[in-house]
Amino acid sequence: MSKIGVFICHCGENIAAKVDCTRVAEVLGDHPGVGASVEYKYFCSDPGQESVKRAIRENNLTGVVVAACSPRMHEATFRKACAEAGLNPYMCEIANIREQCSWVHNDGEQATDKAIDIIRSMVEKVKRNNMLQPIEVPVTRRALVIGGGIAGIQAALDIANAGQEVVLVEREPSLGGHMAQLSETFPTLDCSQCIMTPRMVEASQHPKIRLLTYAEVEHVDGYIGNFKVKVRMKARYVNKDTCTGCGECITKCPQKKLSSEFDCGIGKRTAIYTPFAQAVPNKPVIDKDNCTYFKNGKCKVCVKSCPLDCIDFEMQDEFIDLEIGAIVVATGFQVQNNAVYGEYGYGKYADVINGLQFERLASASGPTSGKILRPSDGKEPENIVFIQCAGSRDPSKGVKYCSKICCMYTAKHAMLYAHKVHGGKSNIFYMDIRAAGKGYDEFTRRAIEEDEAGYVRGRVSKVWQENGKLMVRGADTLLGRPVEVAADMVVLATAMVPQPDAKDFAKVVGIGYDEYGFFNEAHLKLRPVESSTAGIYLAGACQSPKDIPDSVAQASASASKVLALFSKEKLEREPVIAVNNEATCAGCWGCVLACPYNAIEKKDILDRSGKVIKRVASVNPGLCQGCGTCVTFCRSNSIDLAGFTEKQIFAEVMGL
Amino acid sequence: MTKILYTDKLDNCVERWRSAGLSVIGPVRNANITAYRPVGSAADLELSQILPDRSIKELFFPQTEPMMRYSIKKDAINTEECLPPVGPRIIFGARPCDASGLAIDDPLFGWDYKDEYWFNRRNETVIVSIACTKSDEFCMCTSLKLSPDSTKGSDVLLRPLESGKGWQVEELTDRGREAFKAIAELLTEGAEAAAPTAVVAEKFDADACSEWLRNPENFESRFWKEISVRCIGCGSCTYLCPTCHCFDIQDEGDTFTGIRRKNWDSCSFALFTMHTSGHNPRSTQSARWRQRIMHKFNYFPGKFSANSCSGCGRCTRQCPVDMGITETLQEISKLSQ
Amino acid sequence: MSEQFEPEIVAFVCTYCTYAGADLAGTSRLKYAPNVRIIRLPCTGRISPMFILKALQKGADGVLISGCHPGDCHFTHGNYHARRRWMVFRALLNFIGIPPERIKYSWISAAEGLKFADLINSITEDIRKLGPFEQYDKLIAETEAQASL
Amino acid sequence: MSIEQQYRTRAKELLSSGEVKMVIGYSKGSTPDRRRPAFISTPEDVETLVLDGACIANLSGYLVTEGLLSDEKRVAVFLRPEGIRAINILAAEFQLNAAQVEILGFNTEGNEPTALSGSKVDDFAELIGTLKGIIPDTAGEELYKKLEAMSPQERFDFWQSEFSKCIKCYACRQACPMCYCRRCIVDNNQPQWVNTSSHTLGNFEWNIVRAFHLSGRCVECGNCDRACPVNIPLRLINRKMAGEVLEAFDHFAGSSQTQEPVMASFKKDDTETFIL
Repeated sequence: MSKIGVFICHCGENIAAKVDCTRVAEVLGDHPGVGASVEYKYFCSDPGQESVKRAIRENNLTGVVVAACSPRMHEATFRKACAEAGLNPYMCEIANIREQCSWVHNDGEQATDKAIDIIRSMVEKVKRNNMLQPIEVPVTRRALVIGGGIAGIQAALDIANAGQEVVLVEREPSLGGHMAQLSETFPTLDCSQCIMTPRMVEASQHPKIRLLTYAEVEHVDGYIGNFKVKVRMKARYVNKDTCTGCGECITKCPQKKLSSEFDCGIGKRTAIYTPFAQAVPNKPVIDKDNCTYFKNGKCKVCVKSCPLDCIDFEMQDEFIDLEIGAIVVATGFQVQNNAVYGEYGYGKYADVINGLQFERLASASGPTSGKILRPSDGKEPENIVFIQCAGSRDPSKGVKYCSKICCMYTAKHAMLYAHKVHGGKSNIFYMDIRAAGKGYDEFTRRAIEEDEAGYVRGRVSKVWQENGKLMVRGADTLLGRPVEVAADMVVLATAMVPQPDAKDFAKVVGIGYDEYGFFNEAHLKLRPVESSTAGIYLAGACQSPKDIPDSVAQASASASKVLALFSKEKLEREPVIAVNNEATCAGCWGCVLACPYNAIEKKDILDRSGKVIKRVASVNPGLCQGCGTCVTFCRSNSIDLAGFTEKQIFAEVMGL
Repeated sequence: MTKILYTDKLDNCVERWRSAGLSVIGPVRNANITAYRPVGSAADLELSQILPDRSIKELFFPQTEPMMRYSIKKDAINTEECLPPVGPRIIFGARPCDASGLAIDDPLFGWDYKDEYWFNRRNETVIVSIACTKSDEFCMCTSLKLSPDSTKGSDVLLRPLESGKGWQVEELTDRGREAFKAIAELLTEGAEAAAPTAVVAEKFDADACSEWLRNPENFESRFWKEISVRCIGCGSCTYLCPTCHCFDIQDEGDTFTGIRRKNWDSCSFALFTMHTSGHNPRSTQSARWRQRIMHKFNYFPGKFSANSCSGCGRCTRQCPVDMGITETLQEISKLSQ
Repeated sequence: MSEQFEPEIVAFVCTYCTYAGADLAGTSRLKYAPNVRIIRLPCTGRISPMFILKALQKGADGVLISGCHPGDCHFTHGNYHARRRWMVFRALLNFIGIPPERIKYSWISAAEGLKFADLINSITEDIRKLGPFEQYDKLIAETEAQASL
Repeated sequence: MSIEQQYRTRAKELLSSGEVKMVIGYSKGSTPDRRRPAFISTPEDVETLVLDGACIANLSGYLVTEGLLSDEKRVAVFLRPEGIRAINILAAEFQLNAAQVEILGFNTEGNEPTALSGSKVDDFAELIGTLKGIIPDTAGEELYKKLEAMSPQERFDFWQSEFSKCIKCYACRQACPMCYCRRCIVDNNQPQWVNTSSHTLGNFEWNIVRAFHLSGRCVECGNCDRACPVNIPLRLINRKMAGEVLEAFDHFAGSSQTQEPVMASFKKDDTETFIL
């Protein structure tokens, strides 16, 4: 039998001035199942809380309703007080008679009637409250960072430097990601590799970081604190443990004319290769599809050249199973394929290139050793046209969003070009110059004012070749007239797009993604580094287009989320979670689809012989956030939400 | 010479009965369905249908009925008993199978204690049945040792005249005679011939069926599964049946007050025998169908010496999957030979 | 008319937006009609159509359902799911004859204390004009009556 | 060869070859115009199968009978287009594996049944596509239009009169292939969301909940309507809801076996004109 204590707070005059607390206490005192009904000036004060505790002990109360201010103010206070008096804290509820009653009504009698209704309804709820226990989830203190670009490296280092284990997985043969491809970086024009490669080395040598390159995450199971991850180690055909990275094999490889991915097709590589000279690990892999031996069964030049016998053509992919507590997804981006813009001639004219290719041209370690030379004939271009928003902000052919970095890197390209090719003339077609960021606007001003970048506001309609020149026709919308420029080279500021396999990958990991394939944050403003799946965090451009400082900042933020999770052996969570009644569940699994957190799994119920008797939904307490959308969906009324059960809400309505 | 009630006098009869303080009830068609309902005048009566879609039992055993009101106070629960409505009434135009159904259920409602909800109504109701001159393929009263002009359960039996202009009146009980006193002057003495009653062929041998059902060996027979494989477990047969009498008791209300109600229940429902533990002794639909047949033709007659079926055929007539007692008992008849 | 009809309205709201908005109306000391009783849920996704039916059974003359604006849901999608259910349930109630004017839906954020107060006032006024939900009241009265036959 | 004979032959082949363990079809009923569901497991019995204009019941609900498909064996079933759509929904809601269902598809225009070509549910995708937005059974259309034209108050009166007849036998639920729940919400008494008593209020609640749970799932086969022993025009409510989800969410129930349940999914730009 319930014995509910009702504590009616005057809140000084805040409540008592409008609500006749004495009448309320009397009426509630006569309510069935109420064991004590008292009023007091300030229940949140120390003596007030003490009186609640005393009343719980003296009357053996089974539940408590504090009629006072909003639960958003003092629910935690009074639940703690109840716990101190030996009552399960979840047996305490707040009836809000201040913000939603005394403060908003003029008529004292009406306010008193309303207060009585509010409290009665809450008493009826509390009668049906359950003694909930916080959920404890054990935490494996080992993080998985997926993606070895700057975001992944930063996250891995931050976590590792705090003393926690990290597994860093990169699918390319080397760490580095896109940042390793860049020449100089805005707005400081420091050399990208000069700042990147030390971080790569640091990550690879860190005692707390296990580096898995040329590896891909195959499967993720489990939940926060307890993920089970399967990683595919792709066959390198080179024994990584014995290889010293001497590079003999690379020098000898007869297959030399392969297009280098790292150089964006502008440079060449061999079939056994490292993507770039500073690769980490600096140990080659064999490109199976283009290796002469794999193709013809003959060659083995590399085998002969290797002094340490590291080449193994029989090598197979291997799988590693990992137990992981938290995951940072930092899988980065790709640049959009500009071939969709036929009118710009990308793919048709060798000297129409994209921004990333320009980076390789401008990079000291690039195929031209940092000289800006035309891909078609190796000549120095006297005039370059840069086209911004080649794909971004273009719902018809490209993407609707702004890629955020292009204004800045185009300004940088114009500057680098001016520094490297004296007298070179640049024209930049732009829609807007978006240079918000520390030192960014100053940077673009410098490009215009010191390096004489010629900004033309308008879109380009067509690029064609004429007399060895690339003719660029566009509009100057400020002057309101068409423009034609003869250029030696055209650089497209290509849109940043998600990795082509981003959506599939999101499904493997179990996180959400938007219409483009960028991964969804749990809340755009308040939880921007968490995915909607507990224990999985996002870093870098896989979430949305970002520059280096933003990627690094988000990576550090993710790392701090991981470290907060790892700060305790067990994760304690509010027990407001869904629970399914497997006996009545029909297994339609609509709840699985409706759950925003992938917290509901499909479960087989087996008999003793292991035969499936029926299939039901099962809520993972580690993932459920307690929204209750599943409960409302459930036609058979099988799923319920602790703390807001169907019985409780029914009683609240019936108690009105 | 017999008493005759002519149709054109019926309106006057209704008026007389009403002014004598009786509420008059009879088959009324409304919203695509015919059921026994109060009538204001003879024009409301729908007497041409073979039988009303809904049975007569709901006039004595409504589908939902308050038994008790309660209010919850701090230290006590106050209760107040609900009794059925009082006042004499006359049901005009019942079918003999419906009237028989009531007589079949009387011992059930009175064997251990008198169910006042049932008997208060029974004692205040005069039942005037009209013998059937029409039947359909679902009628099976004759297989239950009843007939289209059975008098069982009726206070007065009317036999339609050959001319269709009225009925021969046969007063069966004191209660019937009493009610017809009020309209005595509207009756005519005459010799007009009654129309022949409907011919309802015998469809099964109920005695043989009962015997087969009593044989314990047949309880687990494969027959039950085969005969009921298409049963979807709805309760329409039980709810339309004039003799099915199972009910459930439910409390409905809010925090402060509520009503305890008696509601129809059906052995066709999976939940009917479901235990709180989740175990269900009648876990299959075939077990539920077997229970229904066993109850009507074995257990009930064992206790009350009559089959719990008056042969109205509604179970089959309305079955969404074309099942029913007729087919089952026909098959059992075959098995028992 | 001697005394004006005071409608009873039950509101089901999510705790993150509308409940917080109602709190803000309070802290801003806005004044509004005292006819609404609020029931707090974690999310609009938790608000079942059954709640509406039970509120009507309890004699509510109107019901308000309110939560976060689209895109603002604390649980990311709860209100999108809710919106679909409301859309369908509203059409259903309308077809059954429960006037759509009696069941109101709104988005009220934690910052919209004023909108909350205004809405409660206008809903109260609307329902007052509609008068008691007599048709439903009759059904309720029938459940309390003795059996009619 | 008549379609009836064709399908008997096919049923015989399916059973003799062991391709299916059972054929669910129609056989003669207790009166000349009645057909009843038939469950044929031996090739000899296929001769009792009947296929004609009176075969209107949607038999798909029998497929989810507990245990029927759990042995992974296949079952053939006679289905009209609505029945085929029902299979899609049952598959989309994981109640059965559509690969286990061999469809003997037919349609009845007028009195003569016509064969539908195909045997797996996906074979009928094109056909189902052409049915989108078309009401399978227009019975009651006049009343439907009348109801649409009424004021809510008039509709309330109409349904009050209809629902007052309801005896809560749940034949509508039992006859519906979509009502496969192990425990219906009305059978949950903790809490008792739906009053089980069949007073008119309880009947309103039951019929509202039933229609809500079928929104976006009902294929308008008419099983409920035909099963109702007190002749409540249940299909009209379902038709209203089918029209609503089609219009609001472009959702035609049972279009494919991978169709997302409309009430468990959403679009960010779903209509919301009614939200203040």
